[in-house]
Amino acid sequence: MSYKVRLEVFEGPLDLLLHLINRLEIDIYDIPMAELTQQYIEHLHAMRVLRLDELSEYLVLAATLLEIKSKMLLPIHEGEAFDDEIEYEIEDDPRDELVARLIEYRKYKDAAISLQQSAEERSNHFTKEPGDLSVFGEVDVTDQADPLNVFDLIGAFQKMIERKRLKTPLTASIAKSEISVSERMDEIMSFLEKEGGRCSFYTLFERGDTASLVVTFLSLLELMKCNDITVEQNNNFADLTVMFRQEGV
Amino acid sequence: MEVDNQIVGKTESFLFLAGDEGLSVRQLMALTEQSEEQMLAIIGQLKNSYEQRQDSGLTLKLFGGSYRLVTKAEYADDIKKLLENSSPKSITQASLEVLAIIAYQQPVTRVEIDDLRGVKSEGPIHTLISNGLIMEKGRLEGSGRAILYGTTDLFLDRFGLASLSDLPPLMHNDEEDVGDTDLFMTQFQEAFEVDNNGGGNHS
Amino acid sequence: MEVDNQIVGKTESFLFLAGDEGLSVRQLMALTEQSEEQMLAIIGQLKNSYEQRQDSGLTLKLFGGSYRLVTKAEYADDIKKLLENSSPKSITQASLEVLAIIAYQQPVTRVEIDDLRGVKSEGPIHTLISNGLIMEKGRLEGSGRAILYGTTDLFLDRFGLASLSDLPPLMHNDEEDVGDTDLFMTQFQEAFEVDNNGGGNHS
Repeated sequence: MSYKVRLEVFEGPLDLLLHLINRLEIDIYDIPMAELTQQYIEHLHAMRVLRLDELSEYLVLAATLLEIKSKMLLPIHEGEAFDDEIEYEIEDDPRDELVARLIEYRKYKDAAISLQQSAEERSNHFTKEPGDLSVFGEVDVTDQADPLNVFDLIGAFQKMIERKRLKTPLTASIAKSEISVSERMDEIMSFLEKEGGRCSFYTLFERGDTASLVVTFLSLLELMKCNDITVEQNNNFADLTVMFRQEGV
Repeated sequence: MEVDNQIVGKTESFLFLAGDEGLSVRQLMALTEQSEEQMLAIIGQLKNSYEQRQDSGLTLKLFGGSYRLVTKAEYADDIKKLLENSSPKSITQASLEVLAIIAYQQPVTRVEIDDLRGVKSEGPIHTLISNGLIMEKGRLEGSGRAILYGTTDLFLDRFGLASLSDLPPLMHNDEEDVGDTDLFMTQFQEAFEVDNNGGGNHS
Repeated sequence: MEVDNQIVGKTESFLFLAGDEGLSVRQLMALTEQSEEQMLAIIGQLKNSYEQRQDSGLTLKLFGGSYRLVTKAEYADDIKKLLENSSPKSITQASLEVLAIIAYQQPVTRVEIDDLRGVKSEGPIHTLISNGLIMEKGRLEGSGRAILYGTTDLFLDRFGLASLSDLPPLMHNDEEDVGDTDLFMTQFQEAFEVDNNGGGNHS
């Protein structure tokens, strides 16, 4: 008999067993142990490349399979006449425990598939980050009544990553192909106006991809050349300040 | 129920500002000073407005106990096109299995999960914790004081569930099912409308 | 001008996602592949929809060259209530995000935090400092001498952590990561992999 060497990743020995049962088209409630055990062990040979600790779990099940197989080989039926007595068979079938485990495992494997589907449906709906409420007033939050734990932190972090994923392409990458130096120059001037005529050099570079940062930089150079703005540094290593150029300076 | 347009508008503006955080019925009730019954009528009217307005790109969904304004599913492809170079978090089959077990069995210990799967689940559990989908929900009494795991609100949100009772029922393995795997699979497929590219035997 | 409802909806969904940043006519044209004339007609129709819908809390405004979906001015007073009362989750969320970054990345500068979040974090940082959860942990060498932030003992106390090494690892290596967070996550992992096993034990 030949078998194909497959290196599929199984989520454990039960998963492999379910796979074999499906592939062999055998009845999960009436497993031909000899055939299944042989297939299972052949797979183990093919999977030897796996890490040893993973393999050990597969070997435990292999031992169980062999044990069941050998039990079934033993002549447990004293009188042939009672062969088709169902009660007797159900109670004593050495496969029962394995079948129960497989069925239980399959329930969750199926549930995992349905979960994945609902996640896919969910991913068709996008939402925005919360609005900037600071424009409506200033309030100091973090209510002490609300107990926090590290899992809140992790949740917050995950949400942030998702937001960043959504946000970057909508604003930054579109800006990349669209914004010109002259447009950015206008933006910088109106930003400066909003900031009362001066702002930190770095605040102008707070967002955007490399291309738009370059556009910003070029715009600053252009504005300096036109004598619209001036850049100041109070002392070595201090932050650069960008400001409107004063009349008569 | 008669609904005050002013309050519907107010509700919409709150939901808009809350964004992906969403607001629970309870929070909305407090903010708008409405009864639960009134609030649900308002939410109903908002949803209705979005569906009826032919040119609306938004709709209202309940995920993890919070209502959220979201974009309509029909625009998903257009939006996804923009997100090309930043793929969403993917989750491995192993993590998904562990997540399913925790979702249905919570609170549950690692050993119970391992037993069900027949394989160690430490890696997937760590991944799920760091993805914010599961969390510690206390400790088991007695020796060892094993950690009990449960799902988070973020799980409900990411998997589009209003609450845990929204989870599709697990398949039973009672007597009727015995010997009839075909029926089992058909039911499963009907329930979740698996598209049949090898859906039945997930090999 | 005749306007396609589908494209109006798409435009609304894009404007919604852009949030406080808004989108310029030029960006909207690129996103929806419309001419300027068409785009202006679409914007006109959207504005119209918001005005006509009696129960709408939203409207469309042009600020500094960008169109933004905003809440109607008449609800401004109510929104202050959202700030003050009933769990202003959105703010806590921002603070939590910043706190998470500081906890895992400390010592870290504001610019690094801003980069990670894609928004300014000055407000949350102030809040966290005044709440005693974070503090200055020195200055960066070199130009600017930016402030380095780190967490306080109160942080550990409030989050029930014995030490920083009790923070659960943020990412496990059997998952595919999001593009540019990759390196970031790997660093975390390296930093916290050490006490992977003892990770949960803060009983």
